[in-house]
Amino acid sequence: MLIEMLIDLTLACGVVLLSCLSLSAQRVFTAIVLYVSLGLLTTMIWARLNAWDVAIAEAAIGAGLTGALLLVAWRRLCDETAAQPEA
Amino acid sequence: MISSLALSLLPLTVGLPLLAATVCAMTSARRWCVGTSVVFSLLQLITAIMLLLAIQDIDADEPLRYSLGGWGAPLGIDLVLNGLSTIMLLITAVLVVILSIYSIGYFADNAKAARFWPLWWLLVAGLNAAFVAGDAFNIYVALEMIGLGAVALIAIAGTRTALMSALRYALVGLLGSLCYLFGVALLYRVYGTLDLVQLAAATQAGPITWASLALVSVGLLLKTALLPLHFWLPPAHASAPPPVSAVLSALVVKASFYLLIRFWLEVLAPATTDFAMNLLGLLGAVAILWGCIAAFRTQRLKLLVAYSTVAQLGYLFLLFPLVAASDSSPNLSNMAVTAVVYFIIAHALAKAAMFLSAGDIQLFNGHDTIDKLQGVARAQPIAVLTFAIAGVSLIGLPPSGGFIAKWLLLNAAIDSGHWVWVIVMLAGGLLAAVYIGRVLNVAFSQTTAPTPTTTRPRTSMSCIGLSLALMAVLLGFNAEWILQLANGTGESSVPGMGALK
Amino acid sequence: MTQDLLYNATGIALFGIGVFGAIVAAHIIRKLIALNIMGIGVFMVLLATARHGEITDPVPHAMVLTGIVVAVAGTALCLWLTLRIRLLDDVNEGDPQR
Amino acid sequence: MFTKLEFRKREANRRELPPFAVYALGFVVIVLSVALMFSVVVSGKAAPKLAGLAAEKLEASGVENPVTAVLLNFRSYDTLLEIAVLLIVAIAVLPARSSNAAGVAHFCSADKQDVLNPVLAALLRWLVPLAILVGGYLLWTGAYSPGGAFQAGAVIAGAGVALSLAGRHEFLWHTTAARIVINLGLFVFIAVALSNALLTGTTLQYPVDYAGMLILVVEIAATVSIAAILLLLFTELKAMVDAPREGRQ
Amino acid sequence: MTLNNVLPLLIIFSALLPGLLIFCTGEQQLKMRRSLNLGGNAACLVLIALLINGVYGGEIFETRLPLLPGMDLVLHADTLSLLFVSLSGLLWFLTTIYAIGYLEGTKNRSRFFGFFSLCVAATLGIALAGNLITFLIFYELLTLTTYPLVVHKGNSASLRAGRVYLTYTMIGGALLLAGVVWLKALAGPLDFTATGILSGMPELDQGHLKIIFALLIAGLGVKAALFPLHGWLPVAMAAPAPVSALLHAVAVVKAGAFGIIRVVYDVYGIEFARDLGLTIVLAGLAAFTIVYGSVRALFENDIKKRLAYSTVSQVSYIALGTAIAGPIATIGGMVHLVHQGLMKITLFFCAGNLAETLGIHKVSEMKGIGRRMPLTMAAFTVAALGMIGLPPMAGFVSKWYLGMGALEVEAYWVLFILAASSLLNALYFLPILYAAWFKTADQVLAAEQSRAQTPWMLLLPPVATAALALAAGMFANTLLSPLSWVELIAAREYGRELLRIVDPAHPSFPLLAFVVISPLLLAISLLIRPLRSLCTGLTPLAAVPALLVALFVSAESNTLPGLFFGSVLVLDQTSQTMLLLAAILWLIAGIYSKAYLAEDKHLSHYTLFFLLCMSGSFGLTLSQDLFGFITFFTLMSFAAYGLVTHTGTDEARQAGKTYMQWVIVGEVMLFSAFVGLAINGGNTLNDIDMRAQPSWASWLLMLGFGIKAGLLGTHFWLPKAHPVAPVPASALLSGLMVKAGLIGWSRFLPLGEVALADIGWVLVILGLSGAFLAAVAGVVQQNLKTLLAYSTISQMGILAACVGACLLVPSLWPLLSSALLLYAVHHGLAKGALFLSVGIVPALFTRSPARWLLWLGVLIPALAMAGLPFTSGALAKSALKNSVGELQWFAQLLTITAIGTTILMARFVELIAKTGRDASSVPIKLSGRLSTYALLVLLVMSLAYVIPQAEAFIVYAYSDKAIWNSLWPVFVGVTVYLLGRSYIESFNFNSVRNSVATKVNFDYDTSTKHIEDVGFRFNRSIYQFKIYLSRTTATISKVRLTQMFRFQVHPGIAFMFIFVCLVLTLSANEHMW
Repeated sequence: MLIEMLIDLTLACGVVLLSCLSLSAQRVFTAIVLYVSLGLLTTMIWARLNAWDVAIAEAAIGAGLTGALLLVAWRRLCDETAAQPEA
Repeated sequence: MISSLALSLLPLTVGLPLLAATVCAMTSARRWCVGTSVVFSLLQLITAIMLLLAIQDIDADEPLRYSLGGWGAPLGIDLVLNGLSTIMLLITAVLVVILSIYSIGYFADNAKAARFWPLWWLLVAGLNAAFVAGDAFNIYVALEMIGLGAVALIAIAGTRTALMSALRYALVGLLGSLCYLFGVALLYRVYGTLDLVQLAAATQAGPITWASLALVSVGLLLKTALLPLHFWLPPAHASAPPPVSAVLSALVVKASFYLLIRFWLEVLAPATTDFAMNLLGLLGAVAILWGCIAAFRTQRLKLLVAYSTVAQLGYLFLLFPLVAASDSSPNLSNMAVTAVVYFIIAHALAKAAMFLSAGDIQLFNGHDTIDKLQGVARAQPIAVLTFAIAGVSLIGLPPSGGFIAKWLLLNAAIDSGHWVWVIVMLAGGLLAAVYIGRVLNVAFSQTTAPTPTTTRPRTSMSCIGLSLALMAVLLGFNAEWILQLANGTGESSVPGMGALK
Repeated sequence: MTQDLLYNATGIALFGIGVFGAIVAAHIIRKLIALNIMGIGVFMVLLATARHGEITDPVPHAMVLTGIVVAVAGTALCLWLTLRIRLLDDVNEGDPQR
Repeated sequence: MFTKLEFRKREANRRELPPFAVYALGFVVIVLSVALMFSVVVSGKAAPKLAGLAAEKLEASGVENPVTAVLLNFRSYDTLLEIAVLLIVAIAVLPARSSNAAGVAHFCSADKQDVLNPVLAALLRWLVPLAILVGGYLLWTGAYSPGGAFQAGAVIAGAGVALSLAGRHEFLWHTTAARIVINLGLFVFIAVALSNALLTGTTLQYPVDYAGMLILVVEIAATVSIAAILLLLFTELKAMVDAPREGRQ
Repeated sequence: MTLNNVLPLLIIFSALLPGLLIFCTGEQQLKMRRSLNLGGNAACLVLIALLINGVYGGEIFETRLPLLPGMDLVLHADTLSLLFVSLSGLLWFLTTIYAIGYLEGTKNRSRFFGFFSLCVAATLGIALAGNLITFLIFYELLTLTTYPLVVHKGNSASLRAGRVYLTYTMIGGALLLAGVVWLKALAGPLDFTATGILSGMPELDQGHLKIIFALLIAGLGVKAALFPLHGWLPVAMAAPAPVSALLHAVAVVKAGAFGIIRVVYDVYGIEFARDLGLTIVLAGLAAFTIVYGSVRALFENDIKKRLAYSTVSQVSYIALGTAIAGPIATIGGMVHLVHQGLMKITLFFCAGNLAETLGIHKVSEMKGIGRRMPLTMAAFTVAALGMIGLPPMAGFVSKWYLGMGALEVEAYWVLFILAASSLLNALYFLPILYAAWFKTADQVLAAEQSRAQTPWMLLLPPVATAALALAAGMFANTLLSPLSWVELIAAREYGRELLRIVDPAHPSFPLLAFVVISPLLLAISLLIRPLRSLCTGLTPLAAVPALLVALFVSAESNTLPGLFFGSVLVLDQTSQTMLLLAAILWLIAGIYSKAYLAEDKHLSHYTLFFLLCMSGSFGLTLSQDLFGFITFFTLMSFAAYGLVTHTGTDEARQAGKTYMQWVIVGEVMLFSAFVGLAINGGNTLNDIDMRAQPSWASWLLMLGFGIKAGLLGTHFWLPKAHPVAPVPASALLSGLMVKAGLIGWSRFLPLGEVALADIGWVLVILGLSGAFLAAVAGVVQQNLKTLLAYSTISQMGILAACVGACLLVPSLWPLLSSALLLYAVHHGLAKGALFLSVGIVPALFTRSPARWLLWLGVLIPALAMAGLPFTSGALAKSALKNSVGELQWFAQLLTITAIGTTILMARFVELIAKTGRDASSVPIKLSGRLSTYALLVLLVMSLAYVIPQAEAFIVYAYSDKAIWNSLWPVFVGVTVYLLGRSYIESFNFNSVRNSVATKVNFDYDTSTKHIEDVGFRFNRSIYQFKIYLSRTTATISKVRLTQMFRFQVHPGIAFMFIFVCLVLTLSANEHMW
């Protein structure tokens, strides 16, 4: 029971921490990466909350696809090195 | 019997547009889209009319419910139909028919048409879904449909301003719907149901109800663009293609307002306080004045119309203090609700007409800078006439729907002894006259510049705008019929009101 | 019960952080991340609510699933709009040089 | 608010608001959050009425996984609208149909002859079928245990993403086939819903005997569409990113 | 759905549908548009006729469409609404014709006519509105539909006008809306009822009702252009002329005024409103607006702006009438709704014609315009005179009833307002008329001297409306005149029956009316070009009917109930004698004129005024009703202006101006006095209770007729005006027209019934002093005719003194009246002969032997004036002396006056001798004059003896005492003259002449500088006004303003005005005591 409590507490603190970090990150890329990690951590919480369906969906869509989309956009918006050669 | 049969058409209000959307999306050929849309818009109109007949036929105190999937609330989802929602459905159907016809002419381009029509129908589906929704979470999905659909439609214009304002609108919309969802989550947590009627029966004032009311309200207010939260509206409405602007101003913001009414006066009524209601009214009053001033100061015609929407939305919010003031008499609050319903209809028609005419003018002149529109009255008499007639309704001059609406509001305000609102309403009318007069003055002046060579919009399209404007005027003569509808079922539409105090 | 409260609190916190970020951050990607974090907060409250000891309420789960899909759709639309604006800007910036 | 959107690379985490406002906002958000937490703590929690109900009605739903039952039977209307939401975004993003591609029936082609990283190529050769298999499994198993259309669709879309990233395959979204695939989910869903209305008299009410099968049909169609739409979102964004700097239009 | 239920709706549709259809017609589909327009017009008029018929028969017409629960759209045809409906319908028809002509070949006509029809539809809706909400709806609709018309031209001025217009009306609309909603909340459905809705609800909070009233009136006042809210109206003049006509005459301002009527009567109920103390405020506001608008109009040079300010002023009459709160005032206010509409639309049509045909926009450009556009200016003149309130134009009727109404409720101050307004109106309209008719054109216009071509479509409407305005006043008493209709309304509003007592018309031939009308008929046929020379020739014959009647008809009475307020012409012994005198003088003067003016270029003008004047003279002699008397009095006074200024010299102009100023003042006084008389009875002398005459009215009568009679202190115009006219005209002026004053006194003062010692003393003192002083003044004159004019003053002084004596001792009247008549006949003939003798002076110095006969001819009237025994003068004087009874001192004084007269006559003869010698070289054909003169001299010798009044006195005249009494003054006089002759000569030539000359010069200078050039003056005054407003302090500008006034108003007039005011105030106080 206690362990479960601890796990829950850790996960909760981790999620809050990650979200803070993600939003305060200096670089956008870091923010995205942190957000993806946040998504994965959330997946664990969903699992802890007995929401397996949601966990799977979160992993695939919430963290995975959203992250991918953000990264793709980041390449155009912020990543000068990737864009330079084509110009 | 007939009515129950008609009632089984209720899911069609959402189903028909969705079907139309898929058909349009699949074919993507313009003529197919057009054909489908015409057929479906008419079908939808027929459905709405039949529902109207049905609800007039039934003399029930309870709103009509339709349990989707046969499960029934709270597990399943119910659709709810009352006088208010019937009116909203009807006005939507009417506007959709007219605007669809306009759009046939406007989106002659294949690529744009292929994108427009499915989105158009999805948006309509979202609107209808919101109007008949009886489930808090369902409302969330409907709101998302409306929000994202509107964003996508704005983006069709393709200009940078349009994309930019669409993006801002999308962000605001997401923020708003998340707030709303949070509120719903809290409600679900406390009351264990999502069904609005059951929620209404269960709610008690308390911190968590207040919190969820606040969250729900903030979310909906963001989408309704009440004054401090209106910043996204003018550019978005101004930069969209005309039929889209029309539907945005006429219906989309009204949908979230409609939901606000439902939450404040029905679902969470026990948690509302006079102070909060008056605050909403105050914001509405400021919105009226500020919107008018902003409309007057702006340089662009469509922006002017959009700011006018901000101002007109302000009137709607005067409902809340009026209801709050009518503690002892349900008659009075009924009057206020009726007035606002009327206002919604009148504004929907007038504003749609106005956007269409503004779009015409922009199309013809190649720009919509007001100061350079000298002599438009001569070049485009129909468009200017449309603008003027719609303006009449917006100012609230008789004979027009706007006048009746304002009349009813004033009546309610005076009856409840709220002089501040009376003054605000009158001042708002005057200010509206100022900005509309400004446009007309320019339009009637003589041209010095040569006539632009841009293509002239087809007269038939201009006439559609005119027909809308005329409908807004005719509304001023047919008031009783609509009011009976709003009033006769008004008590059932807002059942919480009787128990408000 | 404690788990419920814990995750409720966390959800609320995430929501608050998300709101703060969504309003304060200027960059569009950060804004979207913030919005998504808000979404996670809401979902957490819902899912925490769903847990009643042994029984699990499936309705919030379904709601969250729907929410996730809607969130990703919204995010994608925003990003698409952003990129189109960027493309237009690039064209406009490029023009004078050519 | 939301007026100074930033699109560029900017290392510093710029803010839309002046510092004072930021602090004030932070303070307000913290206060409100604490108040919210407090109110949550104070107020009780409703009895799990719906959980019981769902469990009770599970048998009649045609599936055994309660979440799927809720999604596709009890509250299938939400799901229907949700797919519509996806469709909105898809149509918004969908590239315009070019006239020369009108007759193309297939929307996935492997015509691009780019030389791939052999490792990636090999990975792809395994990964894609595996993903599809997993997707199929998730779809199937959704009726009994965690899983379902969304998850399956996401996984299959993931495969598509991989393919797209590998650069070998191109998805031709402007084709009619693509449009049909995208719309399939919603269309089938509505068709089933309306046919239900004819069968049972109530929209979205499955006949008890055929519920499982019909749900599966809907789920399959939905999976296809979801996968396609998610893939579409990704590839379209990627295509825009890859567009030459001077723009595509 | 019977016809009664849809008829009001149909009327509105008859204007609405054409409007909507016209929008659909193309710019080039002229015929289509015209037929739509006129078809709608015709349909509307037919429907209105149906409606009038029905309402008169008491049917109920009501269309009721549900609008909101408890709020219907009600169209209801009651008498009041019909008044406005028929006005709108009729004027719409005319304005449409006008507009079609006016806009020929311009752009955007479909739009214009479309909105035009909509505008009318809105006006009809306002008229027919059956409750306040319906009224509000159409009221706002009117605002909207007029806006495109105001900005129709699309230039910056009209855009500005549109903006201002919208600003004002929108604010007004908002206030009105607030008031209506509030009232609705308090009182329910607000259907108009004849006695007011609110009067039946005493439980309502009066404070609220007062605020609501203020809101409503403020909202309506914007359109009605009440004082602080009138700003839009002058600016809105930028619109095309038909729009100005429609806006100002009918639609917009009237809608406001009509609304005020509705609110006061049908919503609040007049008694209730009065009890709330609301009407007095409204009345004050209206009164201020009346004066304010007039003053502003005075300083406008732009014709249309002047008319606009005039509208501001005139529309407030309606509000005033409404607010005075008495049935009669109500009639005045409501009837002004129609009357002002007719008159003002005429003015605007004319202004439009001027602008359209000649490009004239400024008052200063109007010189000589009368010759270029006679019809237009004739219409303008009729309307302008009506605006001033001159009878028999429509404006008079309104003012008459307003004045009576005010007296009815004892609101005496209203009379001041009316008087002031009339004066101001005259001040700003008469210069226009003067410039148009009596001035020669500027070079620019003179270059194209031909008559201007104005299309018939532009001419017909103003002429028609002018005719209507005239007819509305002339035939005020007929069944379908606005006045009768309004009386019906008032009766219903007050819930009582106002039955007018009208004698049934005699089927007999209206002989007396024919006497009066025959000169008029001739004057009218004079206007027809081909008949002109013939008519000029026939002029003297116009007096023949009068002569025949005076000679051969005894005691005849004609009642014409349709004319005026029921015209009564009576031929009794008194009037027969006066008519005889008049007929003789006019006949002789007519023949004389033919000879005298044979070579005059402008003979036809002279003849025209001559005939008009003749008609007036006959009419006032015979009229026994107030309206008729004042009408003919006015006709005579105004027409005489044409005679006075006929020679066109500067001196004549100057004299004419002075004459006109006094005439106007006199008119105003008489108007007030007559109103005072009418309030105590009715319109005819039989009905009026003379004993109950208010004393202020007596004072005013004394003064007003005193002006005409040249009473001392009011005589200043006389020595100027009489000499400058052509000789026959002078003869008439001095011989006959001054007697109008006497007739007035004897007819309207309570002579023989009541002793009015104060007035009597004043008259006696002024009369006798006048008799002496004028003789003194006359003696020193160099000009023959001036001398005679002073003699007239002197003689009239005697008559005035006699009248005064009657007021002192009423018992004298029966005898004295005969004596007065005798004296009047004597003086008229003798003075006429003397004046005519001036025209034959050259003949006195020919070498023909007949010249001695001629000298005798000159001497006979002169001696008769002096009163030598056996002349008519002796008879008359002895008659006077014998009838004064116990007032011996009076008789003595009368005898002494003869000395003065003798001196004057002696001087006259000498002057003839002097001037004749100088002038004798000029050969003139004099035979025509001489024969006429001879005839007159014969009459002088004989007539006084044959009139019936003389019978009683002949006995006295030939007693020794009488002969002695008439002889010695002549001796004394001749002696004194011979003694003082050299002194008079030196006095003349050395000292006085210089000062007089300088004075004349000075007058002349100022006149050239400030008065001669009307346009320049106005230009300059505006310019200065603006400059001073902007650059200097308010005080300085005030000083400047008074300076300007000083030049415009003769000091004498100013003095008189103040005097009248004082008297009125005092009498009012007395009344209160």
